Amino acid sequence: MNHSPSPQGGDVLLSVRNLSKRFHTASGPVKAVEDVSFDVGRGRIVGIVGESGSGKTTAGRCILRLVEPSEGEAVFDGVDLFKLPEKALRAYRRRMQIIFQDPYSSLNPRMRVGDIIGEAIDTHGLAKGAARQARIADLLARVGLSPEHARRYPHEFSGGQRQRIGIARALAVEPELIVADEPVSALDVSVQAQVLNLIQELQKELGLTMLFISHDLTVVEYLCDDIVVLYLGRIMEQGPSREVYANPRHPYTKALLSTAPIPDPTVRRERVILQGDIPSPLDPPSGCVFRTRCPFAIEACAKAVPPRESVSPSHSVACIRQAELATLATQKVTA
Amino acid sequence: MTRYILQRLLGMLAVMFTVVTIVFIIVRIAPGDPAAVMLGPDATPADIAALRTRLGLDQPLVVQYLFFLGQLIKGDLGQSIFLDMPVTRALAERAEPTFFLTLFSILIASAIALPVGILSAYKRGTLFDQTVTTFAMFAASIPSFWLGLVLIQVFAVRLGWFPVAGYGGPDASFLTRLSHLVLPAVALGVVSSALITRFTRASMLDVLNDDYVRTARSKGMGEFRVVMKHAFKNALIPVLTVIGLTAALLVSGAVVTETVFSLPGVGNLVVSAVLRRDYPVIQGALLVIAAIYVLINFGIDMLYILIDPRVRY
Amino acid sequence: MAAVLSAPSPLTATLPEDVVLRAEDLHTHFIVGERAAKSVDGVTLTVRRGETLAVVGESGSGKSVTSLSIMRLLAHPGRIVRGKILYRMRDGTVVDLATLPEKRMRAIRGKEIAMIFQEPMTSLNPLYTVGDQIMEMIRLHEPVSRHEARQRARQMLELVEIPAAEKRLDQYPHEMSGGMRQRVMIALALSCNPALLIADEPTTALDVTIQAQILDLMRRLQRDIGMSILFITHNLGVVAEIAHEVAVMYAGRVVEQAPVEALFARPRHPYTKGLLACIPNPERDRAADGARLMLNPIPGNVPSVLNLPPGCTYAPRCPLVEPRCEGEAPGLVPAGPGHLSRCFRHELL
Amino acid sequence: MAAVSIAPAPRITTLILQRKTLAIGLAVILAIALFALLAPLIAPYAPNKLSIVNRLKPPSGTYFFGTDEFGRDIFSRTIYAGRLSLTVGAAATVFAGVIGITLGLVAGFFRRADTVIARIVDAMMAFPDILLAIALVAALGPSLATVIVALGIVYAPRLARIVRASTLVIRELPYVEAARALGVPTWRIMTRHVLRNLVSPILVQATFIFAYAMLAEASLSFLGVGVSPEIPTWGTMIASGRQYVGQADWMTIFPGVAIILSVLSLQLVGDGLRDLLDPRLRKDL
Amino acid sequence: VPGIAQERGGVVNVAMIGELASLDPTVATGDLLGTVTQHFFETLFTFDKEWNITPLLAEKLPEVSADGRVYTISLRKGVKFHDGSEMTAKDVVASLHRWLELASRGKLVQPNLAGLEAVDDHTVRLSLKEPFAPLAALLAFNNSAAIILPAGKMDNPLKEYVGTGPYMLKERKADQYIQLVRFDGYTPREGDPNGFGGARKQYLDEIRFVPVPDANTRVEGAIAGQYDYADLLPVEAYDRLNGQDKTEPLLLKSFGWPMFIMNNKQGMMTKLEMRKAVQAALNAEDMLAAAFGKPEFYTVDGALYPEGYPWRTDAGTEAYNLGDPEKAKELAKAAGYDGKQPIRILTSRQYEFHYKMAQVAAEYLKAADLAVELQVVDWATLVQRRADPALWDIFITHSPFLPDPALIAPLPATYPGWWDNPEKEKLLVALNAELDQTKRVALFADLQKLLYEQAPLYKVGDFSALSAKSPKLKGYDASPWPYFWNAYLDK
Ligand SMILES: Nc1ncnc2c1ncn2[C@@H]1O[C@H](COP(=O)(O)OP(=O)(O)OP(=O)(O)O)[C@@H](O)[C@H]1O
Ligand SMILES: Nc1ncnc2c1ncn2[C@@H]1O[C@H](COP(=O)(O)OP(=O)(O)OP(=O)(O)O)[C@@H](O)[C@H]1O
Ligand SMILES: [Mg+2]
Ligand SMILES: [Mg+2]
Ligand code: NI
Repeated sequence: MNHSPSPQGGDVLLSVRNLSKRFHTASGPVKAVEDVSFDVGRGRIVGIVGESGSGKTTAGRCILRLVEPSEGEAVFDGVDLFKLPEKALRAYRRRMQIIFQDPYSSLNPRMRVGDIIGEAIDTHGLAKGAARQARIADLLARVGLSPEHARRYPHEFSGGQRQRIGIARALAVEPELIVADEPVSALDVSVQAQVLNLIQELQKELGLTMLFISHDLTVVEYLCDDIVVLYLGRIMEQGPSREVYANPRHPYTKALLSTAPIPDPTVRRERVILQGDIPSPLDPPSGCVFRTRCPFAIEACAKAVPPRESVSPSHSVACIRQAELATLATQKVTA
Repeated sequence: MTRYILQRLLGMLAVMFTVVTIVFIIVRIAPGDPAAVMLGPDATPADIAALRTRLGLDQPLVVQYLFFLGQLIKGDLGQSIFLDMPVTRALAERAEPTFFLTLFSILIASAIALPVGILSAYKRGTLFDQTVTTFAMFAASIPSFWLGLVLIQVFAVRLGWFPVAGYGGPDASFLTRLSHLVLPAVALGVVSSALITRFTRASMLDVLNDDYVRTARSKGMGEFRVVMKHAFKNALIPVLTVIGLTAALLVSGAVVTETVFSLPGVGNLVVSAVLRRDYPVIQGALLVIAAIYVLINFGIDMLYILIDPRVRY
Repeated sequence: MAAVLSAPSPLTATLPEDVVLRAEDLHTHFIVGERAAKSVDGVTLTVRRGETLAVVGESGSGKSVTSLSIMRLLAHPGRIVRGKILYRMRDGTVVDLATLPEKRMRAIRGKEIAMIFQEPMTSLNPLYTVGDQIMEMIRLHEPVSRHEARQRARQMLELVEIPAAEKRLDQYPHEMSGGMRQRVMIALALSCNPALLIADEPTTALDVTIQAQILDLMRRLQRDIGMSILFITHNLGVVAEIAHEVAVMYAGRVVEQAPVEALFARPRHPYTKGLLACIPNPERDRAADGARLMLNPIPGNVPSVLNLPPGCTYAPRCPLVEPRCEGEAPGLVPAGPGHLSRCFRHELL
Repeated sequence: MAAVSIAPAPRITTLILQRKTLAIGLAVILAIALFALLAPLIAPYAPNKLSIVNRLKPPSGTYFFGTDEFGRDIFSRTIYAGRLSLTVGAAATVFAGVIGITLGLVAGFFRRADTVIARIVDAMMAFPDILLAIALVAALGPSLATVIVALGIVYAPRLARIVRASTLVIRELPYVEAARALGVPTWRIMTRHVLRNLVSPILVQATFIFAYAMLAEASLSFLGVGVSPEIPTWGTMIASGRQYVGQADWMTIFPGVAIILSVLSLQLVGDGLRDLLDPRLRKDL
Repeated sequence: VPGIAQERGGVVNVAMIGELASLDPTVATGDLLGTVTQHFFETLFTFDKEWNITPLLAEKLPEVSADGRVYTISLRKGVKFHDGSEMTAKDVVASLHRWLELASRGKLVQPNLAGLEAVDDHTVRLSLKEPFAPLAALLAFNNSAAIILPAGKMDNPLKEYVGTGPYMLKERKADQYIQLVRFDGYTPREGDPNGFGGARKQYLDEIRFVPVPDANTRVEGAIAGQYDYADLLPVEAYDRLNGQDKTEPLLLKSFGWPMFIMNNKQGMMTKLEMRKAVQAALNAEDMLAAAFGKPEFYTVDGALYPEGYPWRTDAGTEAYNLGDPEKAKELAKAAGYDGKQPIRILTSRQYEFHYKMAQVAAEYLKAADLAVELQVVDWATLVQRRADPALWDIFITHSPFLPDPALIAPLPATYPGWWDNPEKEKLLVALNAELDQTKRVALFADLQKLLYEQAPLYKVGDFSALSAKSPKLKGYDASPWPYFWNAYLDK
């Protein structure tokens, strides 16, 4: 049942299986992530999209063991990260890093840029003295800053530059996997493009593998090789991004894609405007969590959690009506 | 809402329980045998042994603690050594001046602080604001006993408007007794108005920048209504907390003020008890005052229900 | 329109019949000590009757300050230091909002010009029911009874497609989702039938699916009610969807205003062009073999409003820069039919 | 690519001088501290030197602040008293700081410790400060050291509360998460990332605690349950001058003014620091 | 001032120096206690203006047998207790027994007691083993007092306060007031008032004793007219009180003498050299000046009785008022003093002059390299603590000049300080047994000399007391133990 599409080409660096995370809050358990499985091929960028509260960040943090997952496994290079004791985990911390959305709170305002990057180096004892300085300078140069910037404090930088510093910190330990949690969402478009370019360059140069979390479908389409669509903590659809964008099979993915604004006034698309709001994760709907907003929901949707159905070797959908809807959609387009 | 009340109630009980424990510890860290201390130096060893047994002091600490709790649940705070009466009675006798003193000080403080704080926040940066801020800070810097001495000199001795000290004789009418409270209430009220003013100002400043205040203005509403209806009501939530806190703090201010004005209140009793080494009274007063604090806070939490629909939920 | 004929004022002359609002060379500065943050430094824009003018620009370009200047709701050190904000009232008279006495301004807020804000979570007062807040607005401007006001409030909620409107009236903001609150804000803004609605990034804080709902709603309401909208956003996609006309702001100035198709088809300012090029576009950014191509970012950063460069503020980042740009500030000049551009070299584009 | 053209950060001294009240407060409290420190050099008389013939002399060229009932020089005593009052305030603040910061950090970081610590802190806050101090002094026996300890214990919960609240916020911030992702050990996160960012609120709060501790010490001494009356503190001086109000007002006025000045200037400093260090308020400069 | 326009009625507020732990003047001593309780408890005898013993509840002075061993006391008839019952010999015998057992002064007599019985309803006979000259004075004294209680109402501690005095206790609110009201069943003695003796008139309706421990508040309260009488004010207030319209100063010359009692039982002061060191170190004049201000308020005098008293003698006083640190150092060294262990001086601020003297003393002791620790507590606590020899080395108290040396509190070895010296005991016994006044004076001189040699206590000097009273309060005679019968308010 837990078959997941193997990414095209290359080996799998990270394999997430049945990841669940429940937060216990005063008003009851929050199912932030439920039964999420996907693979990340070495050297690929996997995008995770979904609306606010869909569990993107939580999934990313679980994989890095920044919060303890409730269930599941995350096999990184053959080792299940979730089973590692804290000590052993430390060695793996070097191999996986995270970059954040908010360029303001992701850097300690009281530390110099050099120390922020240096802390990564020190923690893993990667270099000392002059070698350390050289390495910091090198990292700064790599993200497009100059070595003198090491002596400055974060508040002396613009948002885009801070994001670069955050990236330099992540790169300092030469990680294999980077979880990027909406790294460009807070940036203006002109700066966003700079950072996206940087990420691409680095990925190519260093052969990085990346989990790229975003709610901006345009960016994900542009940047990611594969895409995972989350809704209320569950995967709705996943597959190679070109395939999914070209041929979305889940009603939710369709709605998402159709409502994402396109900067071209001449394009007038057929929109699927979803009704109502996202239900509370405290009390998610039974069966298919999307059914309350799904224009195609039928009674059966409420009965059971829809199993994942493959539509192509690497493209799967969690919708019991995906097959009939596929024909429905084409009819509409032709009509 | 029930859940909120229950939560607060449980929280209150938990704090009270800890308070009791702390008081228990404080009295135990006093060097020497509490029984000997309680009975005073004239006590015979037999008396001391008897009291030890009565208080359970010969038992292990845990048992003593449970015994102490048991007594408390029965409402027994022990017997005052010096006054030769139950501590509960001693406290009850002193409750009136302290209660009214606190009440008046709070009223005086709020009457000064709320309007001034609101206006000062509204006119932030102006001369008025600076004057108010500086003055509030100045008022908060005056030791209340010093202010008390000055007030006595000016209004009681020189001008003779108010009595110098005490709380009236046996047949003093309620009004006469209250007249004894005017100066101390002013002394306390002025000092605590400083705190409330500053807090009101800060809280108003926060709120005045909030989006809904801008929304209210964008409706075309007059400034007065914007400030009072939309801003102040929101600002009031934290301010209430501070007023509650102040009410409790006033009890401690009362310790000093009551002494200066020779008011026979709980504060005065505590000071005399310390000087008289009357440990049961100290212990009882601590407990009762902490309980009042906790109750006031609980009351304020309950007030929130009236003001803030979010907690009603 | 009789009023216009009977009492022609010098102001009416400057405002064409189809224009509801026109800001002319508006300067709003925040003055702290000796330093002035020139947040709005020469904004000229025009909102036409029944149309939507979208104002786009990056963060800090002065969009919000412009809208707050129009509403005269600037926070403390902010001041309109120069310029006019001409507004045509529903009775046809034209007033300059920049100098209007506060009392008259109050009558305009809510009644003539209403506003909605970016943060639906905080824009409503948490202590009053949404019904109270809408009724308050209605009763401020119209002499109606509580009961009538409540009826009107309910109708407004129905208008913005809130289900179970009657029940919702008695709910508090915290009992509603973000999208729902933004609908309430819209209902509130529209409750006195304003001629102009200013919406400051009303969908930025919302999810795409909710954003789509709200945009759809606003489009429909404009069609049905016929009000004008000043729509502030930084999302060019949203602009393409909702606007009739677009004004692009950069560092406190409008650098280009044009009808939406014209602007996207052929931007006449290098900044606008740069912005459009920044946005990933799968067709453009993929090579034939599917490999990704690099994006085309605008180099550098937005200048600080405390320290604007002389001349054209975009000059330091502009690919078309020539010596003249650094010394002299270009004016907003026609660059096509209904197309204005603040660039000396707009012909080159 | 160059850093944004942000004007060079003004030096801290300039920032201080720009805030008039902060500068004044700092100047006054430093002057008082200096006077206290240099008491042996400045004071014209030994603080405890009796001179019965010169008792209750009004302020004059010989006795700037007059003399007390033992003919001791009020000016000299006020300066010397400053030493003790400031020491008590400072020592109580440090003591409160050590306990409060440790408790706050631990509570903020370890959930299990938090339930206990938060409870204790809440309960401690239920006692009015002076009252708790009185009770503690009564229990520990009155002396300079116990007054310091008592005041430290009284004010520690306030700091603990602030530190805990801020820790809870900071520990969730992305930069702390980044440190955890790097595998930085917890204690280093506590000191480097959390504590370092708490310096300003702690500093501000410490200034206020300093001020309140001085006031509280004065109250305790005035009530006669604090420092031994023969040790000159401003509180004990006012307490002994109390009998001579209306007759030798200088005995209460000068130490009273000294307290007010110190507490006021400390509060000015605290307030000034707060808006100097609070980035929210700093924006508008 | 009898006979002129006294009016009945009115209430006086008397500001007293503190609160009382108990209202039983038999069990405890203390001027404050005597002052308050003498209004409702009476003794068989009392003192007149000239400090002569005069009968109060007794009909007349006792008839003493020639050998001085048998005292026959006849009682007044028709004396009523506050509960309405009539005082009989039975009550008196029971009360005297209680006194002999519980009162510190009574305990002096107890061992000497041979018999005590009611002769008839109104006569009591007390017989001694040995003659005891001060007996009548002891019976007349108002604290550690031989008060007469109803036979059935003399629990220990007292449950009810039923006496025979002109006023009776109505209500007591700790730290607020002690309210006394006129006892209508009181029949005063015949004739005119004479000091504590003679007729006790009851003009006032009520007397309220208000505890005002803060001396300054007493002064301010007097000035503001809140108190009709304010007791024991700091002498510095004299000038302020003068010329006020609501109050006037009242100076009582040679009121009494402050003393430093040394702990002769436990601790470092048990060493004679150490006591002498303290004696040598202290400068009485400075202490008096600091405590009482102007010279008219004090006398630097080492004699136990001031000029004018028959007991006056200068014997031994060369050791007084030395203020000689060098000598003190030597003596301390001889005592083996280590220079570190502090001399614990127990004092109270209730009597501000005690505290001031303590401060001056501390400076002088420090000048002699003696470490000092001041323990400042309230008076009630001091009274409690001084009973425990482990707690202190010196405590400060004072005493009025008493009519008979036998009444001097610190002389008996039972008094805290515990001066237990065989020679002193011998002198005391002789003094008490001797009936001839000249011989008694000579014996007392020896006693005073011994006191200076042994230094069990240090007499600081003589002082005058300042009180304040409302000008409206008339018929009041200044006294170390202020009393308000006979007083009335001028309306
Ligand atoms: N520490 C936490 N405690 C309780 N609930 C949490 C916690 N963190 C996240 N959640 C809840 O888990 C759900 C998923 O949150 P998550 O932050 O992963 O969403 P997201 O997809 O990253 O959303 P966004 O786009 O807003 O960042 C949300 O409902 C959120 O409220
Ligand atoms: N109260 C204020 N005091 C000082 N400067 C201000 C104030 N409000 C705004 N500014 C400055 O004015 C400039 C324009 O701000 P504005 O809020 O209009 O930008 P915006 O275009 O709305 O940006 P965003 O997209 O982030 O909302 C900014 O540089 C900002 O720092
Ligand atoms: Mg997230
Ligand atoms: Mg904005
Ligand atoms: Ni479905």
